[in-house]
Amino acid sequence: MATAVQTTVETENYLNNGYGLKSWLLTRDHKRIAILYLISITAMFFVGGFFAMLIRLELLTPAGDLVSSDTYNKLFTMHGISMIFFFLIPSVPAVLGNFLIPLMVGAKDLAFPRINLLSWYLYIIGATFALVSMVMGGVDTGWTFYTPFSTTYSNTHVIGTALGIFIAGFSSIFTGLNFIVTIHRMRAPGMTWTRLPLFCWSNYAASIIMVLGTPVVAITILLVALERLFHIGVFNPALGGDPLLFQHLFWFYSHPAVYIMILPGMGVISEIVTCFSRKRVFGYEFVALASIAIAVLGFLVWAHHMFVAGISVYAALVFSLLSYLVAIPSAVKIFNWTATLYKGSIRYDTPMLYAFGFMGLFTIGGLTGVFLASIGVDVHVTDTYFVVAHFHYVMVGGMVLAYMGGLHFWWPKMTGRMYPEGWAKLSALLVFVGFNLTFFPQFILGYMGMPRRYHAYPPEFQVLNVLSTAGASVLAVGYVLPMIYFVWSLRYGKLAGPNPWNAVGLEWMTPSPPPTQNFDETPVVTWEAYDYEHQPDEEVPVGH
Amino acid sequence: MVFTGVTVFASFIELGDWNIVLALTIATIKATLVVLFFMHLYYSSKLTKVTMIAAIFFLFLLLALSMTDYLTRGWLTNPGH
Amino acid sequence: MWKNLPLFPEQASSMASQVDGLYFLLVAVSAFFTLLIFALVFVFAVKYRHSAHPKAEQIEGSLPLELTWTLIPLGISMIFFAWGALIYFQEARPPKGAMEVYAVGKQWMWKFEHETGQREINTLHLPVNRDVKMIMSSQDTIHSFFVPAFRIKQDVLPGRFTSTWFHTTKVGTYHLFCAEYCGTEHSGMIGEVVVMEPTAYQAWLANGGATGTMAANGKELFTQLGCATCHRFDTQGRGPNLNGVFGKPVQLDDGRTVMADENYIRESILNPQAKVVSGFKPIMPTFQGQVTEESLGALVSYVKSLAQPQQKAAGGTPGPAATSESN
Amino acid sequence: MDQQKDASTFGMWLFLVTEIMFFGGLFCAYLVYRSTYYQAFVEGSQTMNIWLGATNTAVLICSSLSMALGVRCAQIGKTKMMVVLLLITIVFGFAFLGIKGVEYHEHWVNHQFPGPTFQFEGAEAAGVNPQNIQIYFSLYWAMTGLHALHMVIGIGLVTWIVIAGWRGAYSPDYYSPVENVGLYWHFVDLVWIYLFPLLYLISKKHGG
Repeated sequence: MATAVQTTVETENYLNNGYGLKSWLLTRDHKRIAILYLISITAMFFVGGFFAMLIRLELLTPAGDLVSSDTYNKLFTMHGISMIFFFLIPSVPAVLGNFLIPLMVGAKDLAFPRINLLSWYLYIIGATFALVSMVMGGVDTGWTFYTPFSTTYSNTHVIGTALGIFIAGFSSIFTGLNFIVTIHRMRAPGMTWTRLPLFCWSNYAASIIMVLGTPVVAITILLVALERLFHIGVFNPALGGDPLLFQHLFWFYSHPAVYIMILPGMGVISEIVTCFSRKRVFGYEFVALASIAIAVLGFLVWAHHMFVAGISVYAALVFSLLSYLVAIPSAVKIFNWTATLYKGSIRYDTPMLYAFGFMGLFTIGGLTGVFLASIGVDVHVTDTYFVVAHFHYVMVGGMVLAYMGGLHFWWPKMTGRMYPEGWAKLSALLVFVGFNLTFFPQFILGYMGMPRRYHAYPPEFQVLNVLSTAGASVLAVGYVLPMIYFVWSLRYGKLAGPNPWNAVGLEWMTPSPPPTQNFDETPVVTWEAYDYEHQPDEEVPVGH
Repeated sequence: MVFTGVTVFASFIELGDWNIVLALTIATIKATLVVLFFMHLYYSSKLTKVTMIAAIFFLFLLLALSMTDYLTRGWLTNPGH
Repeated sequence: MWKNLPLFPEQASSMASQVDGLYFLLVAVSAFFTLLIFALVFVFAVKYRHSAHPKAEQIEGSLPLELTWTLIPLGISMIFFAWGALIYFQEARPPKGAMEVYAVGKQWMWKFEHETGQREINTLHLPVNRDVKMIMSSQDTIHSFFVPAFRIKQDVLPGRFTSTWFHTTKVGTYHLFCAEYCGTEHSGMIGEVVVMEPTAYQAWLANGGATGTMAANGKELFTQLGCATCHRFDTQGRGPNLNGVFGKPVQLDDGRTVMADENYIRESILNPQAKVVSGFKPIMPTFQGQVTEESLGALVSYVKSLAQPQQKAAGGTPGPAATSESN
Repeated sequence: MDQQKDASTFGMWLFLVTEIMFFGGLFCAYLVYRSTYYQAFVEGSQTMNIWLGATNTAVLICSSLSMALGVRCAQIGKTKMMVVLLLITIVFGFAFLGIKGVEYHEHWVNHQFPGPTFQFEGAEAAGVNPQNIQIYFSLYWAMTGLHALHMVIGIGLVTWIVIAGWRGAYSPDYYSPVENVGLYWHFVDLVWIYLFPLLYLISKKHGG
């Protein structure tokens, strides 16, 4: 088999096609841009994670003793900003979506390769603004920038950070725009909408939100900056403005934004579950349409963040009712994935372990969301650790697990190498255990009434906080491990071959790593999505 | 395209006595003409039309759902007194 | 028993048991579905593992099943909606005759003032078995009044009043938190609510060092600020007669009708031209910057006292403060 | 090629959707405050020069007309004619900005710029809180300012098309940049079509 190894390595692919810095920084290849994103968002993830670690350490003891309250406020603000705007929102779309959507639809590249590169540069400029603001002293408004605190009372670098988010917002708009046009216009012959992989469907849905929602938050953030600079009064009650208007405009984007984060993750899970059950997904149409339903309904529920903020009782009732509706399509997805397992032929490779974890944790995250939609209970638990736990169950238990699963699943495709399976399984286990230990106690804390963003807290909450911090350290190990073995695998990993999982899909029908042009000739699709029935079932040995 | 000239002219005539509804109606007529003919939406694919309708729909959602709050705030006040 | 590790908050208001009831139902239903999914995933994953079940059977999907798991969750969630909405609606409508406490939030403390004039900071004394209505505003940024034991929370906004109410049911001392992030010492903006037996409460009031009821203070301000020159009670002044106005609908000069509630009184003091009463000219100057949040509370309390039933009986004569004092 | 052209025009439409929502946030703020502080908005709008605003509306619609004709010329290959028409569009664009500049100058001189220096004579007499008029002006400056910024960008883009067109870059087979810039220009026109009645024509108190 030595010759096979030789040819795989020698074949020209997107990675060995030019080594200079310029060949990366000026590339228009969606795969290289995906790698650029992978590196940059990983950096931001560890920045955000570092802040999280300090927060958990501070909360070990009831007194605010490790850092000052000012520092603590900056820590949770910068944790939120780095994680949400610079990690979660770009994570699956900008890395996996960028890499895979053209491959999955059978195209040479995205519709607008230059705009794709521009997106990455905008992201970097935005991140630089945010990071420079952090280094210069940080910002303490919370990631939500509520007025009039952010416009009048905070003495920190609000404008620099706001500008960073504004710019990164355009990065996300352009990514969404690129995906929509690509999925509409660049599909290979035969790749009909009903044959489209669910990963594309869910990214398409997320892109709709990016295009429709992001500009609203961009203008809102701009108004906050103007308010700080010129005291224009639009959000300042002292000047006749209404602070709730800010909250409306902010959540008009920022609620749907959680679907930007979770939808692509759901797409990843659909791919993994079908592949490792060797089955067509149960109820393809329902899973696909559920994505679109989530994207549309997601725009109708934003004021459930504002039930105690002083909005009209009647508006609150309307938004509560609508909030339940958006829970239904998510439930439909969970049920369909579970049904996909039924009578499958299930393997326990690492991506599948992450998918199992996702299904469990997302179920908890989703159901606790129902608590928050129910106004009577929401009044008690909003702005407490209950919300913090719910959000992390969806975002970390859901989204980050999906992202990790996807990264393991497509790592062989992206790099041509396998990661070490044993270590990967260990890290999946650590993440699952550590995550639950960190965030489950927070549900109880929240119902007990511990408010979020508290630097010091009453002593009776300590035991649960200590548990949470202990869990966070396990979680941290779970995150650092993949960092090490992924880098290790780049050099020492077994060669993967084009299709190590024996999976169905156009992305597996081209060599790993794929050539710059993706396919030697435009593929013609003649089979239905997830056609595992006709996929030969023999084991494909890895590293032959 | 001739229509546009007429509507501009109309908006001048109306200067003396208008109200916001009339002004916005004229604006909407003008806008519709511009979108349909200057921007060739009338001759465009169904996809483009759907895109445009979606944009207007979501803008409507933003405005309408925000207003549900502002317009109903006064409805429930201190029935206890 | 769980002295150092309490896992459930105390119930100290009539609302608490209702919220907890809904909460337990939510927990039960959630636990059921979570365990269902966990169990199914586990059973399928073991039973159909590759070594035991090497060949997957292709199943396309099933419309009846899809409808089942769309409609059943939808139905269940509508129950949650209705119940949650009922509780919320109750929380939004304070009952008649509730005692009123005015609260002002500022970075980073809570200031309370009882109708009888006692003021306190960060501690709120209340009698047990009473309906209490909080009328709150903020001097700077947004705060949130949160008493976990009462299961109520309400953001406190600058520029207007927000209110909430609860019925105390249990003597004790409970946490009071600020739940909306408000700056550096957000986590220091805490306090306690002390619920006492009525007799103890009366004793506390007697030692409270009050300098006249809020309404009386309001009346004094009313004269000091010159309000009384236009808002007369004997003859028709340049401003409307405020007797019996509070809590009634008011006809405005543009044809609209508004309810004369706390926020309307507040707006009329700070932004008088916004809603002018029908038949009057927009001549009242703004008092923005001249009255503090506390003074506003006192003025509102005074205007309110002018609409107490006993005042109506007394006819249009001024002097409500005297009656309030006797309360 | 056809797929490419189709894709880029569709991309442009999606970008316009984004722009609509971008202005949408401001329109939402406008709607909320207009309904809250109607009287102040009436007072604020009294200071607007309707004739300048109306002229500007006409100027923009004319520029859109020449833009549309220019795109048509590009479509049928009359590149020279296209360049001329687009130059006319640019002239109209500058005319718009010039008139807007005159208005801005007037507001600036009259202290009608939000901030500590804001003043509004006659607010007390009209019985309106000057702060609320300031909100009107904040929105006025934000909305027209953002619109003017779009105009500046638009003029830049049209200039780029003119230069490329002069060099013969476009043909009936390849003119999608012209079409897309045209779409953008019309969109900016559209925004103004709504800004004009909303900001200038609030109440009939003007009396002609």
